[in-house]
Amino acid sequence: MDNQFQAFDPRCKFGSKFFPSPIFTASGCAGSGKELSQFFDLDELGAVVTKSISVKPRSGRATPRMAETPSGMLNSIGLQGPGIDQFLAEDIPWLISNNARVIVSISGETIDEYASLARKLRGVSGISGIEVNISCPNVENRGMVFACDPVASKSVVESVRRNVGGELPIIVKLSPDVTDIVSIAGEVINAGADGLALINTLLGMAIDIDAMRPKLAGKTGGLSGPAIRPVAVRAIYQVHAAFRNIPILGMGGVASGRDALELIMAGASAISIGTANFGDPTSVVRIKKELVDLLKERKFSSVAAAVGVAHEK
Amino acid sequence: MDNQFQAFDPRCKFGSKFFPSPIFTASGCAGSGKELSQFFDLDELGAVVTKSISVKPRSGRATPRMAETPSGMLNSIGLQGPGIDQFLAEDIPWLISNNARVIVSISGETIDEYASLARKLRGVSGISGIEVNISCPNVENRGMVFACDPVASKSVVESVRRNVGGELPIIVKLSPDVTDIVSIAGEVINAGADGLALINTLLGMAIDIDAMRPKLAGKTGGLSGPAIRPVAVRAIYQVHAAFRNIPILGMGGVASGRDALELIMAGASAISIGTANFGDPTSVVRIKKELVDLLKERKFSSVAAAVGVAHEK
Amino acid sequence: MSLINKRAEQRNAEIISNKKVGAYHHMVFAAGDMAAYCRPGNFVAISVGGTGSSMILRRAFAIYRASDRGQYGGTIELVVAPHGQGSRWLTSLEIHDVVNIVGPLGTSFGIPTEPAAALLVGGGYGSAPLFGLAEVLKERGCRVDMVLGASSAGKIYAPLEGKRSVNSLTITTEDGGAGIKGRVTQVLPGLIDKHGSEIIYSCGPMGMLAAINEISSSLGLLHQCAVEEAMACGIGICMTCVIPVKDSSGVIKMTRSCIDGPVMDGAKVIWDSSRKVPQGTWGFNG
Amino acid sequence: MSLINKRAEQRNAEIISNKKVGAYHHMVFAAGDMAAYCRPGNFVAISVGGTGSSMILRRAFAIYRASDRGQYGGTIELVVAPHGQGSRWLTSLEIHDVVNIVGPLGTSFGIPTEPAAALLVGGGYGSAPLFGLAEVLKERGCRVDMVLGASSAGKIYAPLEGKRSVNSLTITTEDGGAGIKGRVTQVLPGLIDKHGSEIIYSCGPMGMLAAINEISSSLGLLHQCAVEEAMACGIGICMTCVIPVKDSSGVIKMTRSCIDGPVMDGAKVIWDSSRKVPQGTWGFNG
Ligand SMILES: Cc1cc2nc3c(=O)[nH]c(=O)nc-3n(C[C@H](O)[C@H](O)[C@H](O)COP(=O)(O)OP(=O)(O)OC[C@H]3O[C@@H](n4cnc5c(N)ncnc54)[C@H](O)[C@@H]3O)c2cc1C
Ligand SMILES: Cc1cc2nc3c(=O)[nH]c(=O)nc-3n(C[C@H](O)[C@H](O)[C@H](O)COP(=O)(O)OP(=O)(O)OC[C@H]3O[C@@H](n4cnc5c(N)ncnc54)[C@H](O)[C@@H]3O)c2cc1C
Ligand SMILES: Cc1cc2nc3c(=O)[nH]c(=O)nc-3n(C[C@H](O)[C@H](O)[C@H](O)COP(=O)(O)O)c2cc1C
Ligand SMILES: Cc1cc2nc3c(=O)[nH]c(=O)nc-3n(C[C@H](O)[C@H](O)[C@H](O)COP(=O)(O)O)c2cc1C
Ligand code: FES
Ligand code: FES
Repeated sequence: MDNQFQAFDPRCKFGSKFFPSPIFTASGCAGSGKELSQFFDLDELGAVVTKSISVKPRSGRATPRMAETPSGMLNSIGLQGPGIDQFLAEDIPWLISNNARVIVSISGETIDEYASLARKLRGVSGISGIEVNISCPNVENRGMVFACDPVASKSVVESVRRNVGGELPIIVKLSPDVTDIVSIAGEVINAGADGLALINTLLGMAIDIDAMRPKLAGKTGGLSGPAIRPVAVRAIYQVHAAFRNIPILGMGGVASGRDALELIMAGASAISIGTANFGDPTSVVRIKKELVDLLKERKFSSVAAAVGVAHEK
Repeated sequence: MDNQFQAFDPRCKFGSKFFPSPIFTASGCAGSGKELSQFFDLDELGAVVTKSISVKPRSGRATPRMAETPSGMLNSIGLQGPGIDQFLAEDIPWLISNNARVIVSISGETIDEYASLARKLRGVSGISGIEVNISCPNVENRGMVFACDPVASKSVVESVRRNVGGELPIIVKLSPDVTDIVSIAGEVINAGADGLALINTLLGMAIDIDAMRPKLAGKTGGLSGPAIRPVAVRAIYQVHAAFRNIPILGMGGVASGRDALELIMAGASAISIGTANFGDPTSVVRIKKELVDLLKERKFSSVAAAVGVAHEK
Repeated sequence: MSLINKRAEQRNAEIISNKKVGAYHHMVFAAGDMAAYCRPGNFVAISVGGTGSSMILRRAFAIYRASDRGQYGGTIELVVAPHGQGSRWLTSLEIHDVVNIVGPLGTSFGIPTEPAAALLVGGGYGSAPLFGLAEVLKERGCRVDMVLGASSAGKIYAPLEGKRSVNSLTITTEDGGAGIKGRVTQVLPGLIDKHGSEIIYSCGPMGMLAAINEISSSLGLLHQCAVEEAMACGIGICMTCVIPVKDSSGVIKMTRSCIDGPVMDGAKVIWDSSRKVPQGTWGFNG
Repeated sequence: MSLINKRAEQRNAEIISNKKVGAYHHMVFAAGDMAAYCRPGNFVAISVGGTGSSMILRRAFAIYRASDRGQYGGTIELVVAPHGQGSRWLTSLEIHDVVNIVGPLGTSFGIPTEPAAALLVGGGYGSAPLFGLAEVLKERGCRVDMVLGASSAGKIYAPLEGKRSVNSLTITTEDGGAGIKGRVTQVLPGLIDKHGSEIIYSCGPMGMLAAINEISSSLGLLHQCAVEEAMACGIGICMTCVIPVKDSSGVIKMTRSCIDGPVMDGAKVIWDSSRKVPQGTWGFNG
């Protein structure tokens, strides 16, 4: 290639932190990190975004928890996890000692829970950022999902910002299941978000026509995979058009370097890989390589140079 | 089959009107009816739902107008059509003389346009209903799509109801791109809708990574096809749970009898076939047969008996 | 209201032959009666990817040749470029594999009622429908000259048996790998002059057709072109494949290229209209 | 934190044989080194549908047999029921076709340290991993009795060579088409009694495993069962495949059946937990 003697800069930046690769794992799609580390070195990743962790242990939902759909899948895990204390005691040290950069995804049922998760993370050394998953039901407001309510979204982010201190980058993960994602993005940016993660799953459902009931025990589930990529591209494009300076961690159906580049050209600065890990445990390594090759073929000297280029024409 | 000597009732009902088959074509996905009539008899259908017709002729958007996506497609037609007068003069008489039952889909840019479309349809004999497409930008409110605004949605339906008179069933077609589809459904039901059509396309986008710009000339487009079926099932399930007595014309990625039955068990009384017509011009005939066979295998004596059964367990 | 090709039908067709020729695959399908109704310029729409595929739309292919009787009954021949996922799937099929096919679709090239000197211009796989056209023209006593252009030699599709029905064949390649270095439009004026061409038939990328149309219209020649716009259905029901075309009363309308095309009168097409609707188009208010 | 099977790797594997046997397909794959590390109870996860498929998740299959050297190097054998779209695609493949495979995955059956009388119970294709297990047990000097049940005779998978390593084989079918009419659980108490079985190994539908567990626990027998819960990843990263299991301190936890299973201690599993989380499960508040 023409670029063979020219250094290619694959980095991305959220808040004050640089990440050496633009390919991350998506929250809830990489286990504890340990499982994937048997297939490749976690250092390959820009960062591991952990499964969303709660204050207390959670059993998650009953099974069946998944259903395959055309070019996608539904999941209803229900945020199963050990709670923040055990997580900080076990998962985080393991990840750090294995050279993974770590972005901790947090989820709460009240503003206070987000605040207390942020406080717990404040002192933790070695982590590179927080992803705030606000696609959770707000028990204080009739179970309405935070991410669907601009006021609640803003309050969560303000409270995380206040409690985590000024250093750790805060990336807020939005739901596409809203009438106006740009206005929600605006609220959380005003509240102090350093970046946005787009998109979480779409609410969906599948019915077993033999058992004549929803396939998932939890009835509805989150739709992910290539099926939703056009929605992700649209959301990223709209939000990037409105807020050019806020870095976006793009995700939703990315399964190849071409897909990743599509989201980057729409406005994402880095990409999280979710569902693709399930079908191909080494997909992140492949996608990273494919992406860098595509960027070089197109004479980009960095990932950053390609961010949002689809807006220019 | 056990049912071989028992009559199977395939009918469905919207408002006061019965339709002899539960399989309709979806708006904008059957041309003028004439093109499909070369592959099968339009009388096979419950009804032809016409492309959404406007007051004035519309050129529609520039090309490219479509992009294939995983298990789906994006379209940005922009409601190309001849305007209501030519439509009533040419398309409708042809459909009626060919024994098609006709549901006219209407779209406007202002409440007044919907009202005037309804007035034009009032006296037209031979049509069986109106589908009100409210996924159109409201030019009087910063281009905000009617279907995303409960107040505007309600006003459109009230005005159509007032102007069309009491006879013709009004089916209101909702967009899934909203935070709370159940509340929008509630508004339009209060305003006088006899039925709901669920769902219209999801807003999506695809980017050409070689040309480095959106694939569609109109940038964003509507996502349809099997990819969106889980969203359709979820929307239908939620709305049917809230309003058991309002018939739903279900659509979104139905390509087989199994898919149709999934939507029916979620709560749809009849099914519109959209994108599947493009891949298979005789799909409606096949889907109808498959659906009836599946229902009979499951010992249902009518389509109506299966509507919403997934809610019972 | 336009009608789809009256003879269109949907059927399964077995692959009888699949041979790589340069950059393309020449593929033969046992298509039964469908073959009898194919006219030069018509196309077929084929399902790709097999059961469970994520590709839900058919792909359109111009008919290269059709013959209504032979060892396998009626056959249809296509020239397919392995381009993206759909065409690569198709070209990877083997003999005896079966595809679902809808056709023949669209308009065909108009044939002059009196013998005339015709110049046929093809770009890349756009040469495919021109050989069948050449045969028909030849039978009608026309002089037939042909120009084929492509980026490189491998992308010129010009089989021996096809060449038989043309009086002359000129080849251009952008890299000079075969024939004259350059584009078809560079050699066109000279050829028209030399052969006294009265009508131009063309098939190829839209940019090439537009450039040809400039030449034909400046010289006042007839120009029948087979356009190619992205098609979701191929049968006139989706409205994705439109291009702006003047109707008989001069009004520009967004016109379906699958039903009122692919063969159109070049003089009626509003060229260079990709990504914008021309001012003055019926119903345009932007 | 659990680890996936230490030997798991991802590779392409060529199909060497694909034969219909009753309701199933017996399929052999050239799997190289992977074969050497397979233990009875382990499974593999295979991509289905090919490029461009709408099926994005792997399908899990219990390993029927693995042998680490032979004409084709290491081979892995599976017994596949053509059920839905994915398994039908797989069983329709031909010799020389290549699939992508991850394995060996999951836990394997625990082998008694001292010779013991073992009763192996399989339902449908659940018999697959039991033959390899029988061989190992036999080598260790165990008495091995086997019961296989299915709805009908065609769904009993019991090849000749497999039967060699069992002391007795009992078959039950619900329609009485082969062996004893009824379900495996009806004959189980009698067989346990007759053969003096000390440990039960089982593989089959969850309902069957639950019913077997009732018998084993009422008799105080060990019960090692291979469970089957819908799996999206097979490698421990998605949390879809969980079932409630008591850990060493008696706490019920939603436990991944792909990593801490599929083989589990039947006594530790909370049965009949489909569609509900058992009261008292760690972190459950519903
Ligand atoms: C009337 C007509 C005749 C054609 N004749 C031939 C032929 O003889 N030989 C041949 O090799 N190809 C021909 N094509 C192109 C062919 O239909 C496919 O577009 C091409 O093979 C690429 O499809 P793909 O799945 O490989 O690529 P992809 O890029 O994966 O295609 C994705 C989708 O985009 C559509 N698409 C995007 N751009 C275009 C475009 N400019 N034109 C048409 N479709 C587009 C495709 O149809 C498909 O739905 C013709 C197209 C048309 C409309
Ligand atoms: C540990 C394990 C071992 C297995 N061993 C075998 C075997 O030896 N032979 C065999 O024929 N099959 C086996 N299966 C089942 C197999 O993985 C597939 O589920 C089955 O082939 C159906 O897939 P499909 O694509 O044909 O059907 P579909 O119904 O189209 O499958 C759709 C999706 O649902 C999943 N799914 C739904 N219900 C279940 C369930 N109860 N169990 C597992 N997955 C489910 C499928 O994996 C797939 O992702 C095993 C499953 C597991 C988990
Ligand atoms: C099984 C599964 C579990 C998930 N768990 C979480 C989670 O805990 N927190 C979160 O923010 N997102 C979660 N997600 C959403 C993903 O992080 C991602 O936003 C979404 O799946 C879209 O990306 P994809 O199409 O690449 O999977 C989960 C998705 C899946 C499929
Ligand atoms: C090409 C195309 C044109 C459409 N035009 C209209 C339209 O004019 N009015 C409307 O209400 N919906 C329109 N729709 C939406 C469909 O009627 C349907 O709601 C949607 O496509 C989901 O169904 P499907 O997945 O079966 O296509 C259109 C969809 C497509 C793909
Ligand atoms: S391709 Fe659908 S109308 Fe022409
Ligand atoms: S299948 Fe993914 S964790 Fe077990």
